[in-house]
Amino acid sequence: MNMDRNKDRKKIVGVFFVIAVVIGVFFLFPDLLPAVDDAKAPVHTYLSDYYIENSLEDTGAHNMVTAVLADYRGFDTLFETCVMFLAGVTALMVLSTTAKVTKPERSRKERLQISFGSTVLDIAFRIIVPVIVIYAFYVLVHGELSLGGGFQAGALLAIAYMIDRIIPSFNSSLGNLKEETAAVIAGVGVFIYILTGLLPMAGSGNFLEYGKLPFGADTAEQIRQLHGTGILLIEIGVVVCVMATIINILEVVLERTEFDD
Amino acid sequence: MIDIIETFLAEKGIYMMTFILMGLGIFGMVSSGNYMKKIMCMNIMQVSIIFFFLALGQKEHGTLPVVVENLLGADAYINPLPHALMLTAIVVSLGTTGVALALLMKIKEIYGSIEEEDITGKRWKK
Amino acid sequence: MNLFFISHIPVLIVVIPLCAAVLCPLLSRLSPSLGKRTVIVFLFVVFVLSLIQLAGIVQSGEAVHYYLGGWEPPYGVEFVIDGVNGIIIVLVSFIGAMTALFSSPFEEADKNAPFKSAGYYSILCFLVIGLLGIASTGDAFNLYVFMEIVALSGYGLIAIGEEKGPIAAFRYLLTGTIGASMYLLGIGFLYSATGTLNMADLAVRLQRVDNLPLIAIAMACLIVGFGIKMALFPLHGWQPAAHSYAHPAADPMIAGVMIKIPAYAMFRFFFCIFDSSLPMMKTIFNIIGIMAVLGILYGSLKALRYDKYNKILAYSSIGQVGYIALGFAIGNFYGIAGAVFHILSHAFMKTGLFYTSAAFKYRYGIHYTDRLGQVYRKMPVTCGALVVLALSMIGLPPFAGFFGKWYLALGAIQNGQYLYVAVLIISSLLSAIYFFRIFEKMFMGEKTVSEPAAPEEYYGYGKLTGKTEVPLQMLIPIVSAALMIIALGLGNSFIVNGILRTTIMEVL
Amino acid sequence: MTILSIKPFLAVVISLLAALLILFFGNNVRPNVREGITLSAAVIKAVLVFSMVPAVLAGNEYYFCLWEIVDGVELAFRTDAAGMIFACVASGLWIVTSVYSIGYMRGHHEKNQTGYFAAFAVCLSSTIGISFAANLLTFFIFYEMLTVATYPLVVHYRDDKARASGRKYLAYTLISGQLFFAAVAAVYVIYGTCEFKAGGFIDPGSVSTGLMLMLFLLMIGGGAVKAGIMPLHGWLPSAMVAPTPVSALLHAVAVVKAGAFCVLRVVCYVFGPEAAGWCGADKILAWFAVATILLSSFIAMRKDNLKARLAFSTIGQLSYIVLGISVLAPYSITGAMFHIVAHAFLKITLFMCAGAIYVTTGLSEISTMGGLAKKMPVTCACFGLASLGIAGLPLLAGFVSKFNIIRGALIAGKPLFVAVLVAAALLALSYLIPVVRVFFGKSDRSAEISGHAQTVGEKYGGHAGYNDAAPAMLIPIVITAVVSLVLGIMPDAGPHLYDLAVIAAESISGGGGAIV
Repeated sequence: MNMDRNKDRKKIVGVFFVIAVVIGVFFLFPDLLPAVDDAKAPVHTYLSDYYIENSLEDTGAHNMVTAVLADYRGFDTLFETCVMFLAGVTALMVLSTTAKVTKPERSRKERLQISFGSTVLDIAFRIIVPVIVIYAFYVLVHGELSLGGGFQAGALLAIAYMIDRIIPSFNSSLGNLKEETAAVIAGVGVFIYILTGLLPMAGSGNFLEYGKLPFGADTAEQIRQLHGTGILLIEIGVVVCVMATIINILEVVLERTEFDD
Repeated sequence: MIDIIETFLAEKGIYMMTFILMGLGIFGMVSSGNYMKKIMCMNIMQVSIIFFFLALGQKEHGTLPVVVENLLGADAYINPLPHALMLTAIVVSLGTTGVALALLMKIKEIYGSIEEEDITGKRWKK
Repeated sequence: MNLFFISHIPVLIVVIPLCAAVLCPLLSRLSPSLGKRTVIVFLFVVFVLSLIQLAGIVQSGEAVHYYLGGWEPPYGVEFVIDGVNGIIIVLVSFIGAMTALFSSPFEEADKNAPFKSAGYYSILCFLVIGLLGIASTGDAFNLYVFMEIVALSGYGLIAIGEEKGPIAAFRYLLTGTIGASMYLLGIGFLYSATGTLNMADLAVRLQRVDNLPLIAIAMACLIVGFGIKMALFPLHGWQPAAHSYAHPAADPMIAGVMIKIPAYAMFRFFFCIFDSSLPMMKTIFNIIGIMAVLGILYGSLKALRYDKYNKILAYSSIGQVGYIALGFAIGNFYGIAGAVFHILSHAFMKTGLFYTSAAFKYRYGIHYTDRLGQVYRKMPVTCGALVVLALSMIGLPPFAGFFGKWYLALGAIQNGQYLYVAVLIISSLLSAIYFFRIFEKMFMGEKTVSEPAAPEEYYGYGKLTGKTEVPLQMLIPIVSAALMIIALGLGNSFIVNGILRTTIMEVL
Repeated sequence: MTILSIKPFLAVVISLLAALLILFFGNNVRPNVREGITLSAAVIKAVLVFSMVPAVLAGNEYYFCLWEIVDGVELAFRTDAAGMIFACVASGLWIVTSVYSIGYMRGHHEKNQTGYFAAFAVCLSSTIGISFAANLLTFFIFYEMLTVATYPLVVHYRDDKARASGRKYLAYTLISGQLFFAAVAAVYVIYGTCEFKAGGFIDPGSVSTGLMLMLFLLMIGGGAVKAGIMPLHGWLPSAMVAPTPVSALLHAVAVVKAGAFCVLRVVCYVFGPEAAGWCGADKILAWFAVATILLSSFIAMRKDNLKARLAFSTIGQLSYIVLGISVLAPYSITGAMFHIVAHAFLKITLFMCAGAIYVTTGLSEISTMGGLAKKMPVTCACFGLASLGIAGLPLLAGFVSKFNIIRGALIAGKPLFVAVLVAAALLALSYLIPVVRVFFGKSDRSAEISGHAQTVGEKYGGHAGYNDAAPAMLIPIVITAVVSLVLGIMPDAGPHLYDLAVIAAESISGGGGAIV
C-alpha cells in the first residue's frame, strides 16, 4: 500500500517535471517555432504554395491532399501500403506458432439464437452491410475529388466483413476468408500498386509517372486524365491491401483467442 | 501582461500542448508496468507528433485543401503537405500498433501476464 | 532497351525485391518453395544491378538522381545515389541475398504450412527493401517510411525467433517507435524552419536559417532517433536481447546490417544537410564522440561477462557501432572514410559471425560458447571462417577490421584527439580477450559436441544426417563473408580512394 | 638499382600456400604427403631466397609491389641487404627445423600435427614477409600475422599450462602490437610516408623531442616484446611449454629474431641513427639492453630446466643485438646483424639438442642428465660446441658478431658497453659450461636413463638399444653445428651473409653524420 503511494507520488512528480521542461523550453526560446496560423512561415511559402497552385493542373485531382499523397509523394504511399501488408504478415507469423483455438461448431439454429440479443439489431446490421460496401466504393472513387481515398475505403470494406464475421447469427453472406488467403490478397493489392508504377516505364516515364502511362495521351487534358487513372489504379491497390490486411489481422486474432461470446 | 501571455498561448500554446502530450507519452512508456498501457502511451506519443505536424499546416483564413469550384489562390487553403505526410504516419502507427498487439497476445500466451513485474520476475531475468 | 534499363536501376533495386516480397505468399500457394526461390533469385538480381549502378557512378564520378513519379525535387521524392550510398547498397543487397540463401535450410518449404516459409521470406525481403530504401532515398520523410519498414520487419523477425523472442521484439518495438518518432519530430522541426523535405534542398535552405535553438533541438532529436536505431551507447537497451533471440537465420541481417544503415543516415544528416561550419557543430560532435567512447568501452567490457555466443556478439556490436559514431565525431576525411569503411567491414564481420552462430545452432543446437569444445573437427570450414572473422573483429591486419581502425586512428591523430586512439586500442584488446576465449573453448576445450543419441534429444534445426558440416546453402554465405573480409582488407584503398573519396570530399 | 621481380612475393606466399594445402588435405592424407608439402615448400622457398643473394650483394634490390594498400602506401616487398640476411637465415633454417620437426613429432607421437605444420608454415611466411617488407604497414601486417600464427604453436598441447602461457604470450604481443599500430598511424599522419629508408626518413627536429621519443618508444615496444627485452620478456620463458621444435623456432629463428629485426628496422630505417640519437632514444634502449643482458644471465644460471635456461640465454643474446644496434656505430650494426645469423644457428642447435635429449630419454632437468654424453655422444658434442659459440669463443660464429659489436662500441667511445659485453660473454660461459660438464661428467643414474632410452627407442625406431637421437633429429643438429663452426672460421662462406651485413651497415650510416 505504502509502496503504491510512493509510486504514485513518483509518477506525479514525473508528470510535472515533463510539463515544466516543455514550458521552460518554450519560454527560453520563444521563437523556436513559427506561430500557428502565421501565413508567412517558411512552411506555408515554399512547397505549400506550389502544391496549392499547381496540383489541379498537374494531376487533375481536386483534393490536394490526395494529389500530394497519391501523386507527388506516391512513392511514400506505396511503402505505406507495404507497411500495412507487412503488419498483417508479421501478426500472422507471430501468432501462427501458437495453436489455434478450436471452437465448437454451432448449428444454424444455435447461431441464430446467439446474436446481439435482439432481432432488430440483427436485421439492422443486415441492412447496414450492403450500405457500407456501397459507401466504400463511393469513398474510393471520390478520393481525388473530395475527401476520401483508398485507406478509408479499405477500412470500410473491412468493417463490412467484420460485422459479417463477428455477428454469430449471420449466415456468412460474404464468405469466410482464411487468414493466409487474406495475406495473399493483400500482397496482390500491393502488387497492383507496383504494376501501376511500373507501367509508365513502358512509356519512357519514371516509376509512378502516371502522365506517361502507355495509354496514348497527347494533350495536357489527356495527361491530366491519365493522372486521374493512375491515382484510381493505385487507390484500388490500396483498398485491396488495406481490406485484406485488416481481415487478416482479425482472422488471426479470432482464430487464436477465446472470446467470451 | 495578460495580453502577452494570451498572444503567446495563441501562437505557441498548441505546440506546448503537443510537446507536453509527447513528454507524457514517453514518460508513461517508461514508467508504467503494464504492457498494454505502454502501447497506449506509445500511441499518445505518436498522436502528439501528428498533432505537431497538423499544427504546422494551419494557416490563417485557410480552408480545406480541396478545390471546390475555382482555385482561390495560395492563401485560401491550408498546407496540404503535412496532411499527406500525417496520413502516412497514421497508417504507419496503425501498423506498429497492430504488430504490438499481436506481440502482446503472444506474450500473454507465453507468460500468462502482461505485467512487466511478473514477466521480469519469472522468466525474463537470467 | 539497354539505356531504358540502366536509367531505372535506382528504383528497380528497390522495386524488384518488393515484387518478390508481396508476391511471395501467392507464389507459395502455387508451389511451396516457389516463393522462397523467387525471393532468393530476385535478391541476387538486385545484387547484380547494384554492382552495375556502382560501376556507373564510379565511372562518371557523379551522383545519380532518380525522380520518382517524374516530379522534380523538392516537389516529389527523389533517389540520390553517390559513391557512399552506392557501395552501401551493394553491401546491403549482397548480404541480403546471402542471408536469403542462408535461411533456406532453416525454412524448409512445408506443404502443410506453405505460409510459414513464405511469410518468413516476405518479411526478410522487406527488411532488405527497407535498408535499400534508406540507403537510396534523398527525401527525409521517405527515409522515415523506410525506417518503419525496416523496424516492422525487424520486429517480426525477432518475434519469430527463439524463446524470449516475442518479449525482445516488444521491447524493441517500444524503443524503436520512440526512435522513429524522435526522427519524425526532428524532421518536423527542420520542416518548420525550411518548408521542405528534400535533403539537398534542406541543406541549401538551412543555411539561411539563423534559428540556432531550433537546429540544436532538431539535431538532438535526430541523434536520439538514429542513436536508438543504431544502438548507440546510452540508447542501446533493446539491442542485446533483440540480437540474441532473433530468428537465427535472419539474425545475421539484423545484427550485421540493420544497425549500420541508420548510421549511414546519420552521416547524411550531419555532414550533408547540416552546415558543418556552425559553431555548435563542434559541441555536437564532441557529444557524439563521448557517446561513442563510452559505448566502445561499455560494449567491449560487457561482452566479457557473457557466455552466450550471441550475447557476446551483440555487446561487441554496441562497441563497434561506437567506432562508426567515433568516425563521425572525428569529422575529417579519414574519420568519415573510416566510419563508412567500418560500416562495410563490420557489416561483413558481424554478419559472418552470426552466420557461424546460426550454423552451430543449426547443426548442434549450440548457444553457449562452453559447448563449442572441439567443434572444429566437425565443422572445419565454419570454424575457419569464424577465426578469420574474429581476427578481423579484433582488428588484426590484413583483414578489413584493421583498416577501419587504421583510418579512424589516422583521423583522430590528425585532429590531435589521442584519447580516441587510446580507446580504439583498448577496445581491440578487450575484443581480443573475448574472441580468444572463444578460440580457447573451441580448439582447446574438452570435447562437448556429440551426436545426440535420439532425435528427440536433438535441438538443432536441421535434419539429422551423417554429415557434420552445414549444407552448401549455408556454407556459401559463411565462406563468402570471410572472403569479403580479406578482400575488403587488401583492397581497402580501392574503396576509400576510388569510391568514397570524391563524395566525402564534396561533403566536407 | 632496383629489379622488379615477383620473387620476393613468391618467397613469402609459397609457405602460405603450403599452409593452405596442409589444412585442406588435413588428416585425409598420409602424414608423408603432408610433410612432403612442408619440406618441398621449405626447399623452394630457400632456393628462391638464396637465388636473390648475388644481385643484392652486387648492390641491387629486388622490388615487388602488389597494389596500393592505403593512400600512398603499397603492399610492397623490397630485398635490401638487412632483410636478405634475415630471410636467408629463416628460410635456411626452416628446412632444418622441418626435418627435425618431423623426427620430433613422430618420435613423440604428437596430436594435432596438421595444425602444427600449417601454423609453422604461416609463421615462416610472415617471417619472410617481415624481412622483405618495404614499408612500415606491410611490416606491421606480417608482424601481426606472426603473432597470430605463433599462438597455435605455443598452445600446442592444449592443456591448462599451455593455455596460460598462450594467454600470456598474446597479452604481451597484442598489446605491444596495438601500440606499434598507433605509432605507425602517427608516423604516417606526420610524415606522410611509411617507406623504409636506410638511414631513416625522420629528420631530427621535425617534431618535438617528447613526441618523437614517445613514437620511438611505442614502436620499439613492439620489437622489444618479441625480442624479450626486460621487463617485457615475461612471455618467453612461459612459452617453453610448447614442443621443442617450436621453442627452437620461437627462440632462435622466427619470433625473437623478428623482434630484433623490428628494432633494427625502427632504429635504422625509420628513425635513422641521427634522429634516434637526437631524441636520446638510443641511450634508453642501450641501458635496457645492458640490464637485460646481465639480469638474464644471472637468472639463467639458476634454472635447472634445460629449456628454461636456454630461454633466458636467448633473452640475453637478443639484447646483444639490440645493444649493437643502439650503439649506432657501423661496426656494431654489422655485428648486430651478423649476430642474428650466428645466434640463430647456435641457439637452434642448442634447442634441438635439448629436444633430442627429451625425446630420446625423457629428461628435461639438467641435474638428471649426468653422464648423458656416454649415451648420446654426438648430441652432447654439438651442444658443447654451440655453448662455446654462444659464449663467443673464437673460431665460432658468435665470436665474429661479438667482436664487431665490441669494436663498434670502442670506436664510438662507449667503454662501459665494452665491459658489459665482455662480462656477458663470461656469464654465458658460466651458465652453459656447467651443462656441458654435467653431460660429460659422471653419472650414477645412467642405468635408469638407458632403460628409458630403450623404451623410447623401441617406440620410435623399432629396435632396442638405440642410444643417440634418431637420424631425423640428429642430422639437423649436426648440420647447424657444422654451419656455426664454418661461419666462425669463414664468416663469408655460403651466401656471403657477413658481406650483406657490411653492405647494410654502410647504407645505414652512409647518410648519417651522428655516428662517430
